[in-house]
Parts: sequence; structure tokens; C-alpha cells
Amino acid sequence: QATTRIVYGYTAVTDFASVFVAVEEGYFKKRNLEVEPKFIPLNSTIPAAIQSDSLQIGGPTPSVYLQSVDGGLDHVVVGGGGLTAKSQTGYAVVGRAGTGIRSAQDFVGKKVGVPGLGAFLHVGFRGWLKQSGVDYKKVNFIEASFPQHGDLLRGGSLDAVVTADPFMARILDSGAGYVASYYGTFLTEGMPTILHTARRDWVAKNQAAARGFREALVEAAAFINKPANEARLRAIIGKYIKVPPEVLAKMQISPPGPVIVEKQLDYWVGLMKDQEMLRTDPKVATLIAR
Amino acid sequence: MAAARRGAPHGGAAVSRGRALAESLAVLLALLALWWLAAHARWLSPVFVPTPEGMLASLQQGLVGGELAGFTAATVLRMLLGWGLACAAGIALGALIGISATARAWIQPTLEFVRPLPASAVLPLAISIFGLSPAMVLAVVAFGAMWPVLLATVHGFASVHPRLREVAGALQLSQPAFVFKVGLPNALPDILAGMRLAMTVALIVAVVGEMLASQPGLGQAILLAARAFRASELFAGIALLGAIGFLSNALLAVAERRLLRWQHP
Amino acid sequence: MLRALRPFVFPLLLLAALEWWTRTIGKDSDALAPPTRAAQAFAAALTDGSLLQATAFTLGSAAAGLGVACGLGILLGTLLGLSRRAAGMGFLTIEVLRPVPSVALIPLVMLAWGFGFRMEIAVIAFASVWPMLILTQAAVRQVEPRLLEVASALQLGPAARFTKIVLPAMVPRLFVALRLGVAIALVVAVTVEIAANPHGMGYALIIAQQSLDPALMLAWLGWIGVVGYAINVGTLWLQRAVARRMGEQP
Amino acid sequence: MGEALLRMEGVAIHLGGREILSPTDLRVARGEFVCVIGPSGCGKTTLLRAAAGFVAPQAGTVALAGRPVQGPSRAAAFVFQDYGRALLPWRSVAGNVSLALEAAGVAAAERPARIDRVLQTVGLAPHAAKFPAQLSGGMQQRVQIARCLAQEPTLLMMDEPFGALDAMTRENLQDELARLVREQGLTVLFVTHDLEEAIYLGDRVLALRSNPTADRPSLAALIDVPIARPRHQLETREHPEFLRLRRELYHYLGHD
Amino acid sequence: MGEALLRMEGVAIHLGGREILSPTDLRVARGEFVCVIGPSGCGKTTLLRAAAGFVAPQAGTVALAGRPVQGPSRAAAFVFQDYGRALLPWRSVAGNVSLALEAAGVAAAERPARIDRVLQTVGLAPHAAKFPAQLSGGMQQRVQIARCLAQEPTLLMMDEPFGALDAMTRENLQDELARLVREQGLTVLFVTHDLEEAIYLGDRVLALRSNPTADRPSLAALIDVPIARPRHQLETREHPEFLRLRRELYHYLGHD
Ligand SMILES: Nc1ncnc2c1ncn2[C@@H]1O[C@H](COP(=O)(O)OP(=O)(O)OP(=O)(O)O)[C@@H](O)[C@H]1O
Ligand SMILES: Nc1ncnc2c1ncn2[C@@H]1O[C@H](COP(=O)(O)OP(=O)(O)OP(=O)(O)O)[C@@H](O)[C@H]1O
Ligand SMILES: [Mg+2]
Ligand SMILES: [Mg+2]
Repeated sequence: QATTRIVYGYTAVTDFASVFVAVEEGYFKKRNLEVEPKFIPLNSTIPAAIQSDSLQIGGPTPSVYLQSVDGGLDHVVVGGGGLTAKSQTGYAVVGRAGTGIRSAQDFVGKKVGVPGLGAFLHVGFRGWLKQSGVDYKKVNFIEASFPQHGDLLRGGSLDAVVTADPFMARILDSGAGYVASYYGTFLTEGMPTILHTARRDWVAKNQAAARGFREALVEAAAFINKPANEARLRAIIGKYIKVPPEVLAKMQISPPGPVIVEKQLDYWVGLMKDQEMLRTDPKVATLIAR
Repeated sequence: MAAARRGAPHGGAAVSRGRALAESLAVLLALLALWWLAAHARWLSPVFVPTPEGMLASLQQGLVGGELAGFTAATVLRMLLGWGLACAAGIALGALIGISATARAWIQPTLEFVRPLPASAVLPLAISIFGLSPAMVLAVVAFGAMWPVLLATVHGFASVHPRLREVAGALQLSQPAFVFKVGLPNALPDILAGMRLAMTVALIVAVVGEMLASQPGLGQAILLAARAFRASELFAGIALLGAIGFLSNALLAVAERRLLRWQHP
Repeated sequence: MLRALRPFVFPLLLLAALEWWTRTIGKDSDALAPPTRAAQAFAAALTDGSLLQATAFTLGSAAAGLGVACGLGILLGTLLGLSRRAAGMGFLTIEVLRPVPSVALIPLVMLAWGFGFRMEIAVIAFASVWPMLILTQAAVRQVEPRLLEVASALQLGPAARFTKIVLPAMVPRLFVALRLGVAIALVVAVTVEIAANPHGMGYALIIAQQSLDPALMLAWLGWIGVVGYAINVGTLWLQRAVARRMGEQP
Repeated sequence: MGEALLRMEGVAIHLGGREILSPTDLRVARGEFVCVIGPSGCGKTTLLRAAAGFVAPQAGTVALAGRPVQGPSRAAAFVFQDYGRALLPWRSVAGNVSLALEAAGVAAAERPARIDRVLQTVGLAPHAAKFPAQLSGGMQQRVQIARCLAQEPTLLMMDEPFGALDAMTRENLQDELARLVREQGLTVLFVTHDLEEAIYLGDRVLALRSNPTADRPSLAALIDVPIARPRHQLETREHPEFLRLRRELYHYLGHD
Repeated sequence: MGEALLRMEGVAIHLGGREILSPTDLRVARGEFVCVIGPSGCGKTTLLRAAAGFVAPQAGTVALAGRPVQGPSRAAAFVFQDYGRALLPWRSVAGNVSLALEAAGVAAAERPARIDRVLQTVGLAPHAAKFPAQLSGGMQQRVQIARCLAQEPTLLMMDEPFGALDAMTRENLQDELARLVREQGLTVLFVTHDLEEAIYLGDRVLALRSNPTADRPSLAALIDVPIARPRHQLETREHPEFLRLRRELYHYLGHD
């Protein structure tokens, strides 16, 4: 059987760990897949790259994926990356020192920085505000990339930021801010943070490859879940996400969720409909490749 | 043809303004028709290229019910302020470089070094140092839009005919008098062309600034529409940019015709 | 000796200010690093070969895109500059298309061509064709009218009229357009790489930023400036050489 | 004197809202040499430009060899008054002359010889490699004349072609031009502000006046010069007919 | 005739690697009118440009009113040979003349009257609002002369200033210039290619020759014109001294 070549697009988060492991441990090769991971700076360009066949499979966040489907792209989910977890303290909303922001109510009228408007952290945070009975429209969201969060808090341009490690740790260490809430711990557990998607016609033509891809991820998940593999796992991640070693050693790795079910997509559709991010009702059942 | 400047030229007899406008419109409409055809025949994916009517609907919706009108005003204001700053800075610096060998030696190399730095890469640095304020974005817009005016001014000064330099020398015109009476008028055609470009660049950098520095305006609207794969809204934003660009340029073209009357008396 | 140093005084002052800032007020910043650390990072990038490859990609696509833009811009600009009729017909369309930000086109061209050379060239060409066109048009309008009369008195054909009269007469102004176009092409190339295309200097810059290496990011930014500066020096040199060949008196 | 090569009928020109040239008739026969004189700003250049097809008259028709003139033609060469502007600054003297040959499609191999010949005629052969900016005013003027001669036209229109030349050079070129006309059957329309030159060179002299009105049209006089050819610089200028014409034209121009 | 206003000593100029002007001495007294003649391309313009300080000579010194000339000064006005290029195309006739007044710091209120006066002198008052591109060659030349007159210089350097003018206008301006020189004590250095004009106007005439060598220097002759002033167009030109000088200079130029 001939090998199938797959260029895979990822961004710089640990939720892609299962893909990296499957490449490094040869799980793909075993299934006649030649996967070449390609770093993509902006998550939201992934669907277009898939559409133009520059990528065969890519890892958009659920909000990016669902919006592209909403816009009319015919892509399906082949598998999943990381999952949300109650134990996640790798991201949080951080208040500027001296503001005293704590509860969801305190954010009303404040300027809050998020790394991407409409992206994973933003949608989740708004979900938390709503869950806490606060109208998120009364909060000023401003987009600012991670590395700037600390500077913007210090300079007083923002009152709070929704941020993640390792940037969060640096902000806390410098005393520029404090954790107002680990809001992630209030969100539903076990929801995907990254989806592996491909064009529907590509999947139809490469059924075996798509299945093989998912199976390799399942095998990789098992690898990740074994505590003994921790050191090797971090080494593998470090190969694809180039961060300083001390940062790599401390990074929290979200649990893998290689197989996506309808309920998980439903959760995101619900959250996004709530926040008026979708115009149509995506038929979730047809979006998951079996 | 431009050959016969004096009197009524031969060949394409003076085309009336009305007819020119009609032709101009016809070309644009032909292009729109092509787009309509391309969209309906599905030569292009509807995810990225909407139908013209879809775009119009989004435009209407955004302008009447949504925030598009306010965004447009914000972008226009940012563009105009940035353009004004850019023109002032470009002409002043250009004149300085144009007449002073000292300025050429000291500051031109620095300018040439920062010129190729993309706003998309400089802006994050500027945000880190100066914070996220509208004034900072404005400064970046002015910075980005300054170059066409600056280069044109420098060239305009360099291209003063030697004979005119000698006239100025014979009359012992002071440096400022040379700048205002010979250099700048001589550079005017170049400066005006540069200002037209600068206007466009100002608009584009304003939009990029809004995208990168999260300021309210068409840039943000376009960015969010693109991220949400809402092609019709994206194109509505682009159409508004086109309209802004067209109007500002039409105004400039009128000013240019008046100021350059001596070229085609 | 001192005279030769004059161009570097301002950049050095700026760098010193940045060094001071990043070591005092901004020492906790994740987006900035002292220039001295950037220099170290630069040396590392130089030795591992990544520098050359990325630079070649960016310059290659900038050159190709600018080439397309020059060809189209000069041709169209000359036509519009010579014929008032054509200028009138094209005015509306050009002015409506011109302000479309090239970044807004990135999703569109990605769809058509995916990652790589072609999409980048397309965006660069779109962005830099307008300055070439506008400046060419202005340049043609400023060609000495008497020379155009000489051309028609000799009944030069359109091609000869263009190559023998109009083109040489606008050469000085074309160089201004070219210098502007080069900078725009480079800026757009880097921007496209930052936003979407995973190749070249912009991509290297954004990877550095996302992998928490502000020193390397700054090194890339400085390198982009150096590359742009070098190209500009080259263009200026070319301009002077051409002017000398065309009989300009010193 | 043969059929009319150039024929202007009722040609009138308005510039800047003012009538510069009131309706004027003129016929120039093949091989004829017509000189145009008149005070500064009276419309000599304008008349010539209309004849060459650079401007379309507001009224009347211009015909060259029986065909209406729509624009400039290579059969007619034009020497511009502002010589400095009519040269390509980026081409050497030889290159500027070459332009006319290139326009006419002369083979590259043939050009050097022909360029050299015309440069010899105007006395610029030693300066062939110089650029216009390196030439004196009179030399620039001669380059332009050389270019027009290289064109080998049937009709030569010259707008004060010798205005910047010293007496010697001017007299040499006058005689050279007269020889060319005689030998090659050239037709010339020649603007000058020098009365004597007009009489010395012309078969006929046309005098224009400024600010034409209905009863004082642009065309002040059109006078035959009944002096035999070849003419000679010294003898002709002492010819009684020459002196008479000079007085007569002086009257038309100055005290009219 | 008073002290020397302009004093050139051993002035030599090389251009393009060739000696254009071999070492030349010249003293022009205050109130004197010196004309320069010579064949096309012999270096008349070059000599004038050196006197005005536009080019620095390779050898020798130039002094104006006793002070060495480092560059152009407002006390000396210069009429350029290529008149079309010496005007600001974006300024009207009046605006171009005004430039000289602005440079001299004349109050805005005073300017219109003075502009009108000099335009009257050169016969351009009705054209004050036109742009250079709307003027004939002769009119452009007169605008430049008007600008130089408005400057009220002590030394006037004119490079073929009347070259594009018809006989009438030229004679009027010649007499006008002579009157100004007499009344205001102006000093003039005047290049012309017209022998008669040189004799008619000059107190002295300087003849230059082309291609100077060691034993044939640039300065071919420097001749006094012993004809009383005021001179008259008709009478002076028939003066026996005038005819003698004409022959003599003709010899220097043509058959030398
Ligand atoms: N574009 C124009 N607009 C208005 N008036 C013009 C224009 N061009 C020329 N004129 C006027 O037309 C008149 C005739 O000009 P023309 O150049 O024909 O004169 P000319 O006889 O050649 O004079 P000269 O001997 O000084 O060259 C002048 O009074 C001039 O002011
Ligand atoms: N930049 C230059 N480089 C080389 N040669 C030059 C340059 N400028 C002038 N020349 C030469 O110097 C000589 C004298 O020029 P100049 O302009 O002084 O002549 P002129 O006497 O004024 O002639 P005309 O009466 O034709 O105006 C000419 O032979 C010219 O070719
Ligand atoms: Mg004329
Ligand atoms: Mg001269």
C-alpha cells in the first residue's frame, strides 16, 4: 500500500502534543502516513490553507472551525487535540495590580485584553461571564498578543488580561498583576480545544488515511497518559514548539482527546450561538468523519 | 495626445467632462458585471467571494442597523489625521534633506533604515513601549504614510533645473526663500503625486493599525469578518474603503488641477 | 573618519535608548529585549543558516512581485499619462481598487494558491502596482512637452516613442517610484509572511515572537532594516550610474 | 513654380481666448523659400505650428501636398525656437541626430556616415560625442538643424533657426541652406526676426502684425523678392532691390 | 573712467578636460559698457559665468568692486541665454519679476508699481498675468530682462539678451538700455552675436576666438568704440567710425 503524504498545520500550543508524539514515535508511519507538521503563525488562516490544499489536515480551534463551516467551507473533523479540564490552571484572567478586580461583576466597564477576539480564550471567558450572570457586552475587549500582556498591564493600557502560561507566570512574578479568576476551572470538562479537520472530499478519497490518522492519535494519547513518558513527551513538544527549556519544563499539558463526538461539538455550537457568533445551525452530525 | 499643448490639440478632440465620467463609470460597471458573473457561476468559492448583491445587503445592514457607519467615521478620521501628519513631516524632512547636505549626511541613512520596517512588525514594539493608545496608532499611520511624500519632495528639490538654481543664486535668495519660492513649487507635481499615494497608504496603515492595535474602525470590522468567514461583510468593508479612497482622491485631484494650472495653461 | 561615522550617530543613539529602556523600565517585558542580546541571537541565526534561506525567500518573492508590478504599472501609467481619455476611463476603477488593503486580500489569494511563492507574489504585486502606476503617470505628465512634439514631428511609432522619448525622460522619476516600490514590496512580503505564509523573514520573526524569544525577534527586525537599507543603497547606486550614462552633468 | 506643396486657407487661431492669427491664406509652392517676419509675439511661431499640424486652427484648413494636415508628418521637419528643450538631454549630439534616422527606419549600418555628413554641414563633427548640456546655445541650435536635415524632408519649417549664431556661422549656414534648397528642391518656411536674413534667403517674405482686427488682418504684407539666385553675402546685400525691400518691410513692421 | 568695478586677472577655464578660455585679463570700469563677441562655442557664456561667479576659474582671480567673487551676488544681475529655462514656470510674468523684488526684501506694497514700471519698459505690461508657457520666445526673453532690471543691479551681465527679438523691439530695447546706463550709471557686460549691436551699444568690444592656443589666446581683440553718446539708430550706424570698426571686427572674427 502506498503511503499518503499529509502536511499538517499546527500553532504554538501544547494541545497538539498527540500529533507530535504520533510523528516522533512512528505511529503514523506504521499506518503508511507520512505526516509533515507545519507551524502556522495564525490559527485562523488554517481553514483557508486546508481549502487550497496547502494543508491536508490542520488544527483550528473549535471557534475558528465552526465559523468557517458557518461561512460555507465544507470541512469535517477527523480527530481532536487537547481537552479542557478542571485542573487547568495554565490560563486565567489576570487583573492589574491595584485594581482589585475579583468577581465577574467587577469586569463591567473595564478594558480586558484577550489574545484573539473570537478565539478560544475569549469565547471561554465570555461563557464564564455569562454563566456568572454578567452581560459580556458591558466589558471592553481588546485584542493584544500574549507577549504584550505584561507591558500593557504595567503601562495601564488595560485593566485585566485573559492570558496563559508562560506569560501569566512572568506577569505574576513581576508583580504587575494577580490572578483574578481561574475561570477555566468553572467551564465544562472534556471539551476539545483543537480539532483536526480536513476537506470533506479529501476524506472521502482518503478514507483509510483519515482513519489511520485518528488511530495513530489514539495510540499517541495512550502514550501521553502514561506518567512514565513525561520527560520524553516534553522533549518531543520542545522539538516543535520552540520555547526556552525552563518554560517547557513548567508548561501544563492538556489531556488528549483524539476522538470527537457530537456532544463535544454541540457544546461549542451552543456557546458560540449564545455569543451570536454563528448565523446558521451547523448540523453537527455531518461534521464528524467516521 | 499630450503632444500639442498650445491651442486645441489635434486628434482626440477635448473630451467633455461628462463623457469622461460616463466612460469611467462604464468601465467600473463592466468590472462589477464580471464579478457578478464570477460569483454566480461559482468560478470563485462563495466562502471568500460573495455575490455583489450579498455584499450590498451586508453593507446596508451594517450601515443602517450596525456599527459600520461609526467605524467608517473612525477610520476616516484616523486616515485624515495620519495623512496630515505624514504630509507635514514628509515635506518638512524632504525639504531639509533636499537643501541641506548636513541633513542628508546625518538623518537620511536613519530614515532609509527604518523605511523598510513593516508596520505589522513595528507596531507590537510600539505598543510595548508606548502603550495601546489612539495617538500611538496615529503616529504609526503617519510614519507609514510619510515615505511617498518624503521621497517625492527630495526628488523635487533635486530636479530643480540648474538654470533656476543659478537664478536663485544670482538673486541671492535666502535658504527659506529658495525652499518656498523655487524648491517646493518645483517639487509640487511630485509632491502632489506623493500625497495621493500617501493618502492611500494612510488609509491602509490606519486599517492595519486597527487590526493590530485593536482600535475601533473598519480595520477591526474587516479582520473580524475575515476570521468569521463572512465574505459579504468583508467585502462590504472593502467597498467602504474603496469609497473612502475614491472620494479622498477625487478631492485631491481637483486640488491638484487647480495647483498645477501653470503646467497646462 | 568622523564624517564617515555621521550616518550611524542617530541609529546608535536609538539603539542605546532601547538598550537602556529594556534594561530598566521594560526589563520584565516579553516583547522586547536589549539590542545587545539581539546581536547575540543574530550571530546564532547567522551560523545555523536559517538567516540566508529566509532572506532569500523574502527577497525572491519581493523581487518577483515588484517585477510584475513594475511591468504593469509602468505600462498602464504611461498609457494613462499620455492619453487623457484613457486616464478618464480608468480613474474610477483605479481609485476604487487602490485603497484595498493588501492584508484583506490574503485570505482570498490563500484560497487560490495556498501557501508559498505565488500567493506572496500576488499580494506584493497588488500592493506595489499602484504606486508604480500613479508615479509613472505623474512622471509622463512632466515629460518636456517639446520632446513629445519632436516625437510626433518624427512620427515615431508608439513603441519607439515610448522607448526613445518617454521612458528615458522619466527615468529619474521612475527611480523614485522604484525606491518606493522596493520598500513597499519588502514591507508587504514580510507582512504576508507574518500573517499567513509560513516562509521567509516574516515567518522567522513571528516564530521567534511566539517562542518567547524577543531577542531573536528584534534581531530579525533589525536584519530586515539592514536588508532594506542595503537594497536602497544599491538602487541609489544604480540610479547614479544610469544618470551618469545618460549624460547628467555633475 | 509648380503646384502648391503647403496650402493654408482662412486659417485662424485663438489662444487663451484671444485671436492670435486672423484668417490667413498662404500657398507655398514646391521648391519655394518663404520667410516670415513680424514683431515679437505676433504669431509667427503659431502660424508655423499650425502649418506643421501641432495645433488645429479654429477656422480654415491646412493641406500638405493636397492632403489635409491632421498632425505632424515626417515629410515636414520642424526646427523649434527653444532649441534647448527640443534635444534629448540623455543622448549625445550624434545620438540626437540619429533619432531622426531611427524614426525613418534607416539601417543601423548606414547611420554613422549620414550623421557625420550632416554634422559636418553644421560644423559640429568634432563635438559628436558631447551631450547637449555640454554645448553652447548656438551649438544646441545647430544640433537641432542637423537632426532636421538628417530627416531629409520635403518641407522644412524653421523657427528662428539661426537666432543664437554669430554672423560668420550664420552666413555659412544661410548659404548651406540655400544650396540644399537649390540642389534638392527643398521647400522652406522660415521664421526670422532679421529683416536682411529674410530678404537674403526668401523667394517671398510674409510680414505679420500683432493684435489683428477686422480691417487690419494678421497678414500685413506678402512680398516677392526678385533677386536672382545664387545670391552672395556681400553683393546681394548691396543690391538696390535688396535695399528697397528692406526699407519697404521696415515700414510694414515698424511704422505701420 | 573711474575705478574698475569688475576685474578679471589671468582667468582660465577648463571644461570637459579642454581649455575653453585661455588666461584672460579684463577690467570693466564703473559705468562702462563692454560687449563680448565671438564665434559660436568660443566661450562667451563661459566668460560671463566666470565673471558672475557661477563657475570658479581653474586659474586667475575675479573681483567685483575690489572684493574677490566667491559666488553670485545680488549687485550683479544675469540675463541667461536660455531664457525659457530661467523663468519659474509656475509664476506669471508679474510673479517672475516680483521674485527679484522679494529677494531684495522690497515691501509687498511697493512691488506692483515697480513691476508695472519694468514691464512697461520691456513692453509686456498687457501680459503681466500670463504664465511663461503662454508667451512667445521673445516675450520670455523680455520677462527675464525685466526681472534683472527690477533687481536694480550695479553690474548687468547679459548673455545674448536680444537674440530672439525682432528688429523694432530690439532697437527699442537697445536704446532703453543705453538710457538706463547713462541715467543710472549702470555697468554692463553684454554678449551678442551681432557685430553691429556690439558696436552700437559698447564703449569697448571684446572679441574672443575658439580653440585658444599658447600663441593665439582666447582674447582676440579689445577695441575702443570712439563714438559719442547718445547714439542714434540711423545716424550712428552710418558713422564712418562705425563702418570702420565693423570691418575691423569682422576681420577678427571671420578671417582671422
Ligand atoms: N497657450 C497660450 N495661451 C495664451 N496665449 C498664448 C499661448 N501661446 C501663445 N500665446 C500668445 O500668442 C501670441 C503669439 O505667440 P507666438 O509664439 O506665435 O509669437 P512669435 O511671433 O513667435 O513671437 P517671437 O518672435 O517672440 O517668438 C503671443 O502674444 C502669446 O502670448
Ligand atoms: N559642461 C561642459 N563640459 C564640456 N564642455 C563644455 C561644457 N560646457 C560648455 N562646454 C564647451 O565650452 C565651449 C564654450 O561654451 P560657451 O557656452 O561659453 O559658448 P558661447 O561662446 O556662449 O557660444 P554661443 O554663442 O553658441 O552661445 C563650447 O565648445 C562647449 O562645448
Ligand atoms: Mg516665436
Ligand atoms: Mg553662449
